[in-house]
Amino acid sequence: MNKNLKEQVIRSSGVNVLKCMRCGKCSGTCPSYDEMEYHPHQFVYMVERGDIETLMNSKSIYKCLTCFACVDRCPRNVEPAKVVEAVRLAAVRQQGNNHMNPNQIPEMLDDDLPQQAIVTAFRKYIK
Amino acid sequence: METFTYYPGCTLRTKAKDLDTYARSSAEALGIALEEPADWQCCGGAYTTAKDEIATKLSAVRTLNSAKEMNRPLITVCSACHNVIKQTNYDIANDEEMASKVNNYLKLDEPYSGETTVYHYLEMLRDVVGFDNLAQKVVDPFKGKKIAAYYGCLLLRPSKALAMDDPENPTIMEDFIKAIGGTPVIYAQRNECCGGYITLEDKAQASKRSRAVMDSAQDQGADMMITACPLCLYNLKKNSGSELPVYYFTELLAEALGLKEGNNE
Amino acid sequence: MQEAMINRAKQLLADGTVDRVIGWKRGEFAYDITPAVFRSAEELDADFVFDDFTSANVSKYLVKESKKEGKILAFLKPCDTYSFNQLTKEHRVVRENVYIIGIPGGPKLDAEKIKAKGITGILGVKNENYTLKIETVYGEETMPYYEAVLDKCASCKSKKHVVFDELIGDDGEVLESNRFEMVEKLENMTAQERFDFWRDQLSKCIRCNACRNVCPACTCEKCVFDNPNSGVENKAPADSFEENMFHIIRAFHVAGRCTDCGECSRVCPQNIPLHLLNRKFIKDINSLYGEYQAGEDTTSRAPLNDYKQDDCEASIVHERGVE
Amino acid sequence: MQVNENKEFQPLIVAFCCNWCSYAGADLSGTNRLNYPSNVKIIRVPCSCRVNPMFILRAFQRGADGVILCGCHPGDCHYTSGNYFTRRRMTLLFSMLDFLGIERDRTRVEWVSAAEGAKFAATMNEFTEAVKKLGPNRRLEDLRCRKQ
Amino acid sequence: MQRIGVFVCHCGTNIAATVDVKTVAEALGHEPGVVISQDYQYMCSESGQNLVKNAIKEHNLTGVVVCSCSPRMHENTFRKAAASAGLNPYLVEIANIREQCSWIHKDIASATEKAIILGKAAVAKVHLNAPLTAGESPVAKRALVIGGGIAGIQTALDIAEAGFEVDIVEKNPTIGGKMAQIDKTFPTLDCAACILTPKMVEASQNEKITIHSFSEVTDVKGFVGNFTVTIKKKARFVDETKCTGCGLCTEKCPMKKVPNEFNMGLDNRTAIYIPFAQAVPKVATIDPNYCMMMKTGKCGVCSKVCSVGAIDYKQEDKFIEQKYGAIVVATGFNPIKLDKYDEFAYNQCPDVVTSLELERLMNAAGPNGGTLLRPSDKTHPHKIVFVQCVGSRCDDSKGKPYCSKICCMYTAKHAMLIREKYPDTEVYVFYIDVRTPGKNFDEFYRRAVEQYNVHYIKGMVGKVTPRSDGKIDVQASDLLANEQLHIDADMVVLAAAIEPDKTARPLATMLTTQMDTNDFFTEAHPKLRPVESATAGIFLSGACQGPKDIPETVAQASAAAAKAIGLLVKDSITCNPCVAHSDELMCNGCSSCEKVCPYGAITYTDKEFKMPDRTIAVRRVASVNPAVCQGCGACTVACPSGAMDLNGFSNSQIMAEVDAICK
Repeated sequence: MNKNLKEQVIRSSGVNVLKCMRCGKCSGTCPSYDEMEYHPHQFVYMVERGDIETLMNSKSIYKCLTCFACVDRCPRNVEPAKVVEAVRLAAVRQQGNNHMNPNQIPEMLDDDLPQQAIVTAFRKYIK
Repeated sequence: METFTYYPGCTLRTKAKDLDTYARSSAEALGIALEEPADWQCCGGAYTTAKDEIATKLSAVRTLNSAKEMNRPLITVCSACHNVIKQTNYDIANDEEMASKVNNYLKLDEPYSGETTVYHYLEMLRDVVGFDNLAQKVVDPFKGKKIAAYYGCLLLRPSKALAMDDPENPTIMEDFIKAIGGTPVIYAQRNECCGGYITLEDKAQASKRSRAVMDSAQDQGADMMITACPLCLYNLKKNSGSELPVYYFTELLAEALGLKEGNNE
Repeated sequence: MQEAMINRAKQLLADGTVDRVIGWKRGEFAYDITPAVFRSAEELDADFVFDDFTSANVSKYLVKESKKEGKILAFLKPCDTYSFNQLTKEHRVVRENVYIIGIPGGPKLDAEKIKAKGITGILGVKNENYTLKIETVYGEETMPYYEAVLDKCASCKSKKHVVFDELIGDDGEVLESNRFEMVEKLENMTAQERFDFWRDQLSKCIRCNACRNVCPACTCEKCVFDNPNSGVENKAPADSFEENMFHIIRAFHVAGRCTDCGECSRVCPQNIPLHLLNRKFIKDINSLYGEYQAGEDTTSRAPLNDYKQDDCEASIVHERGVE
Repeated sequence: MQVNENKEFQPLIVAFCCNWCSYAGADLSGTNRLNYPSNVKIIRVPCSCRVNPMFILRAFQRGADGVILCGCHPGDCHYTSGNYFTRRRMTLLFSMLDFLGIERDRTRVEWVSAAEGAKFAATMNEFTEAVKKLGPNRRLEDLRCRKQ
Repeated sequence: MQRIGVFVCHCGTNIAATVDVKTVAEALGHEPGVVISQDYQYMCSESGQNLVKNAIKEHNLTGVVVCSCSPRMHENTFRKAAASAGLNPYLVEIANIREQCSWIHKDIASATEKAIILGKAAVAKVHLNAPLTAGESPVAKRALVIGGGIAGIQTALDIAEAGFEVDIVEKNPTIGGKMAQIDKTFPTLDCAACILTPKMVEASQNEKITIHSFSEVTDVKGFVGNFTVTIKKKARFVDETKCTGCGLCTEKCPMKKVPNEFNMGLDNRTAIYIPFAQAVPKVATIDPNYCMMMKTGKCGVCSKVCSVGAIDYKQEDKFIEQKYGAIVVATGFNPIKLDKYDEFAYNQCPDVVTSLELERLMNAAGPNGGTLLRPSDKTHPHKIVFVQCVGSRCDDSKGKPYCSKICCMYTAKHAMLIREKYPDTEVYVFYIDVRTPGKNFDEFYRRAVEQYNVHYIKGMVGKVTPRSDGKIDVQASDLLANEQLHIDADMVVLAAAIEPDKTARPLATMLTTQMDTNDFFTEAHPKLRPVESATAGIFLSGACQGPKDIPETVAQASAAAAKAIGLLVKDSITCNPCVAHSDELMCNGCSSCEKVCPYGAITYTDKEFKMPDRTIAVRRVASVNPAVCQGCGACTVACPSGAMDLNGFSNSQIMAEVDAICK
């Protein structure tokens, strides 16, 4: 349990994790569920428990599509995607923890790829 | 002629020129003038919901503030830009702390606090032009075409901020399809994510998601699909492995209005 | 006009439609026109006056007159019809006992404004191309017509008769008036400035009760200020509080019932702009609860006897305007 | 109230409370031992709509520095609609006092339910502080009633 | 000359610890008119009360002030004590020096000072108190029950049983309510119709009960014991007294494409219809929105085939007025609309249904004659997914904040019935929690799991995707397996939240009763007075007060009936004497007071007055019916002349308090 990290994630996300009633609808609706090691409802619960580092070290934080399905469909207005985002930021803000390296980019490109994909990746994975 | 401030966004300048040119020519034909603010910047492509992320929100605020200074509503057409700008605007208007932090950075003449109205191009068609009016201006209707509207995640959610349509039961694109003479196809995956954001990082997932969307539309008998998002278009075409054609909605709009030939240099 | 009114009044007396007429007659001076009851053609011929100084609202007299036996003819200007309607709504007049002839409204003239130009000994006036020619015992004088118009007429709200049995002349329209300008100006002052303004004005009050007596909404059987049991009985203001108190309570008691006829300010011998208090209430009511014109009809609910579930909270006073 | 040169100004606050909600709410803050200043004196009325503007002016006349009116929340009035009338009356009265240059913070309407003991205490603390800041009521006082 | 006694209570140390009670008693002893001022340990105790009583007798007191706890606590105690000593009870005033003084202040000096001021205010007020006598008003020996579901029927039967007349007003053409639509009931699985329809018949045959079906309450005036209610009998275009319910008209009616609301729109009925076979009253009703005769003037088949000539196309709404002593509200509930939750594809796929629709699909009298078939293609479903808590337990904007209470049990029932009848059908239930408090309830749910092999999965459905092959892809989380599931279902059943009927809110306004933010009626006390509303004479029965299952509804219905009977057996009730009254000499007759009176207690009469000049003037003046007035005082402020005043809280009394406080 890391109290500082927990507080930071809660502040940064603006989410009140205590509103969660553990229905699991976020994980029921998540399109990236199978790609994730920890699922949306687990993010909410683990943040409540203060188990942030486990989440920060998991690839799950890069699998969220930020599609807000969980945010819109949560019956309790918990907004799990905002929790995921806050944990991801806590991770990439640490020195040398950029998830993506600009040098990798050119090999990923093809002619049709809109640059919005690259902009987004930088915005989300790099500090 | 009514004039709006128009924000094209970076992708519409490069890979999604079609989305832009057809939007402009159609607007003109519908009696709407679109004026770009002089100094817009890329919106960032993805909205950072974190409350302690300020710098990443500034470019969107600058655009919103330009529109405020031009004293007109702001129109966007790219779903991603729309989502970023509208969420930014919502948070600035509703989160005082964030607004004051942003204004501290920007040092504007007058602080920005969410005054600008942001419309998506589709909302402009619905609320300013009116779908009934649009239908009357159509010269080349898509008669008998079964068209699937793809909203994706960006146009509708988070519904609190976007407030464009019912997030689970949207009708705006279907009404648009009816206006241009086509038959809308309702399919359950129309408001699910195509996985576009992850396409750089995880092709497999992007392809799984886009496939699910395309399959659902095809399964309900769609002949073609329309979208407002360059990244969705790319992903659905490139990664789904499906043959179903995907177009920007503005392309169909221009075609229905009889403008397509003239603009295809 | 005067002649047409007299002729019609005579006819109605003759055919028995009415047995008396309420109109106006001249007092000591040419501009001193006061309401009077006429019972015969002779009396009408002798004393009935209707001219540019005839501004008094006769509605209030009908509270008593309409309860007497027989029917009375009343000549009502557009603004007077609003007062009459409001009194009907409050069951203060008996509509069936009044035969109403709607007559054209002002603008009427303010003798004080003419006198303020140093013109005295007024015998009569004539409006020629918006120049007022004043016949005086010292010869003819002139002044711009609009400078002599009564304040209440200058911000006239309506030329329409909301109740009548017949009309002499044409009916008019509800006007777009600028009557809230001064209220707005005051609202935009600071609290201290407003306080100073009103202290200056209300301290002039000599409690002559002219405002209360002329007001067509002030028709209580017994006024709270005259009632030793009301707890606020108060015949003459002893200090600034009582000056304030009288005018606040008076304005509050007529809030939502005042038709903005402007008589209170017209008759105030101290020239206190009392109508601004009433207009403040009217303006608040219009902006907070929807447009409402007292006296426009006889059935609608007065704003203070009505509510909506989503009315604004009283804290709105704290949220707007200048402190 | 005593205006002692040496002492901090202690405003006199008159609170009109409706019997069914706010008076019960005030009782509840007592039951829960929630403190608020003794400057506040409560007058019980059956409903907030019983409060005549004359009572409020009377309180100011006799030396009150602030008057607060508490009633059931809109929609919860024991008499169904009383507080709706109160709301309109007080809005207009306060607006008029404001128009005459009387400080806005001397008057207030607050809806306090029978269950909101904490809100009652908080409201009284807040209101007393606000009136304290304004100092003694000078713009609407009756000099004859001023205390030595 | 007033002779006032002041009694200061210590309340043990509750008051005495922070308020110097001796000083208070001493100070108040010097107030004008006070002849005795005492303090005592416990004023509310018997010896304390005797102190007051003896003082009243000994000093011949004209008024009593008790400085003690809140008047809400002991005002009545001291009023009774005064009355027993021969003093009018309304000459007693309480100064609240406990809840509003000793309990909130810590400083003894300022608390004592405040207690004295509060005492002075009470003394000032009691100087002006007038003796009041509580009047009595008669009780009309008839009850009105609004709503003819199981709650209303049970209440009506119980009241009739006690020998009182009861009227049931039901807005639909038949009584029976939701229970009539239900197939089986939990946890016994007996058929709902078998236990409900005998009660419906009993109600219709009981000579004390009058059923106004297809009717609505449009106006309520009056007060406890004396309500006057206007009931609109909506035109059904069939003469109820003639129609025999033979049903020939419904067979012959050519307009057969009207969505059948009794079957939740899952099949069609005719334009002239009887909702179901056991309807009470069994009378046909014409739906004017569909009837060809009413719309085009061409048809008239029903009129031709009706052998008793009951059809009347020209029938109009009828209004009847009736006096009642008590009113019982039993307006019930409805499932919510599911438009907001289309991730479950309710609007996209006919095979996604609500639980109430499933009841009809399974009911022998339902659209499929009791065989469970998919609405889309009338085939047997082999895999059914149930989703719990759709719209219940939500945050503000997302749905209802409360648990709908009945869904867990009826879902277990549905699952069990399906597994029983169609063992080849797999049933999945996605749940958040399974809530089964109630006799034999959890055992029932366990049976569904253990005996019938229903798959209960802890988790929630997140997305439903109908496919063209007729299957429905249900994507959901299985929280215990930590998996996301995809189930190829044939049907999806949504346990929609329930909400109060939409007619309840306007009715509450008419009845001057309170509602919570969810539009459930508020009970007078959540624990101790659960079936009474805060408005005297109005009682609550069934789901209009909160979500309830059938046994609870019936229990509450009988409880409401008992309360109503308790009122109806009285010949008269005592009224509150603290009511408004008008001084005719000052009244303007302007009607302002009447406009703000929520009870319609004010009427006007023309009265003759002798004028000072000896003439007679007729004036319109207000008079207050003291039995109707509840004493809010709204009229006293609306009255510009101050003619209207309130007993017990008069203008002069309140001003005296203000003066005493501000002195």
